[in-house]
Amino acid sequence: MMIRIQTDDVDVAAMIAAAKVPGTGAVVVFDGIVRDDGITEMELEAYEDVAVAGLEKIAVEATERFGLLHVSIVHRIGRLAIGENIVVIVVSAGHRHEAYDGSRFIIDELKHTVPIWKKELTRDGGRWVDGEHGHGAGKPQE
Amino acid sequence: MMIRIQTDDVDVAAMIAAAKVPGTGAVVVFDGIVRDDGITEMELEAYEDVAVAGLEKIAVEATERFGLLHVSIVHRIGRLAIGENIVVIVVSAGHRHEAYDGSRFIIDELKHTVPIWKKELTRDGGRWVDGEHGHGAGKPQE
Amino acid sequence: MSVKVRFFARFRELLGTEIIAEPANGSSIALLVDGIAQKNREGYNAIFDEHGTFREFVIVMQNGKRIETADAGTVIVADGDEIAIFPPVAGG
Amino acid sequence: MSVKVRFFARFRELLGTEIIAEPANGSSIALLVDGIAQKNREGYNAIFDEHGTFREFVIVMQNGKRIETADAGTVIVADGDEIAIFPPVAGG
Repeated sequence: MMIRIQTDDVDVAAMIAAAKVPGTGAVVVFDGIVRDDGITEMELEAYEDVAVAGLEKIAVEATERFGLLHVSIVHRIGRLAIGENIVVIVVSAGHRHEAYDGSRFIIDELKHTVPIWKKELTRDGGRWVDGEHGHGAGKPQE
Repeated sequence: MMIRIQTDDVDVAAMIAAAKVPGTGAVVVFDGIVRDDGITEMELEAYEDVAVAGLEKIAVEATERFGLLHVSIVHRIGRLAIGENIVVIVVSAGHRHEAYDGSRFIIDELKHTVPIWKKELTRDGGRWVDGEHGHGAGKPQE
Repeated sequence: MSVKVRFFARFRELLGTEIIAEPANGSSIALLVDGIAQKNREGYNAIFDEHGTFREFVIVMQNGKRIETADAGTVIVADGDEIAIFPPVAGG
Repeated sequence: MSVKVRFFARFRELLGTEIIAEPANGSSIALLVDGIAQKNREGYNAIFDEHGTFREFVIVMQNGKRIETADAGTVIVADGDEIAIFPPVAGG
């Protein structure tokens, strides 16, 4: 298991290589990208210690629920240009269904529970991105 | 769109880079791996022209159904060692749900319809892998 | 006329990779394949049942297009055709 | 006693990244944060409603552990605590 929050870019090929542990039949990679929504850049910040602990908890839960063999998650912070990697999640499993389900569980949980925020920078300034639950839905999830 | 059947290994990083077309917010990679099921190697063969045409048809259908922005599929043939890539599918979309659903649609269709076969080589000889539909279920799917 | 018959996977191991046949005019796919498969009992039995009809799981293609095995006795081959016979697919 | 208060995202822009406060013994989280947020009306209004209670979506943590906003008025801060106040998360 490898969990990181970092400003540097992500070496996806190295993450895939690390995921090929004995028993692996399927690797699924999710790569979240800065989308060109009329913005100039994106700025990300995290409550780092809590975010890393949250990602570790999600990785452990996904491993148990879906029988994953390996999980690595790298989430970036700082200023990112359009097309850059925001988050890369690599999971491996014996079979594809577990790998897809585990990967999807991780990104869904990440978006709803891990203290990371995105600000879309535009020529006129910027706007903080609402979470998927939106304002008014910030109830604890556990 | 890039569809290939080849003996050479796959450059997943290059496939991901090519998937980051304008509008991309999510890239999903499926990497099918030779699993260590007590085998020494795996041997793959394809009815190549028909398999490539089949993959192209699946890629077009996935693009239309899930609004994908880019699809590339590389399936290997020949002898592969444990841990080697069998098939790599890279898709991009504006949002993650489309990317996951499109990726999964492609591998499911591939396994059920594209004329490729796998033989697990063991110390005692080898055995052809049954398709997911198994013998007795080879009805046309269209 | 000349027709190419291709076998794949287990069928290829038993019957050969690619056979060039010269069937009589009006031959059906089933008749053509039956004649070729006769050369190897195990290969024949892998493809045809005890009534000499295609086993349910066998896949038949004519020029890359799927033919229902139930129709293989009535679909006629033409000069230059490529007929493919294979077991259920298992890629990915 | 000394307590660290951290704001993130929009709240950070309005109220500062990291504030070291020295609250009186027995201070609640709500009282502590209220006092700090008073320095900027826009920041205050982002976090508290017109009754001076935490807005529903605001997330409060004490030493990395989530505290229900409804309980923030009764949970007492201790020396060395790290209190974090932030809007709904939006990573990934």
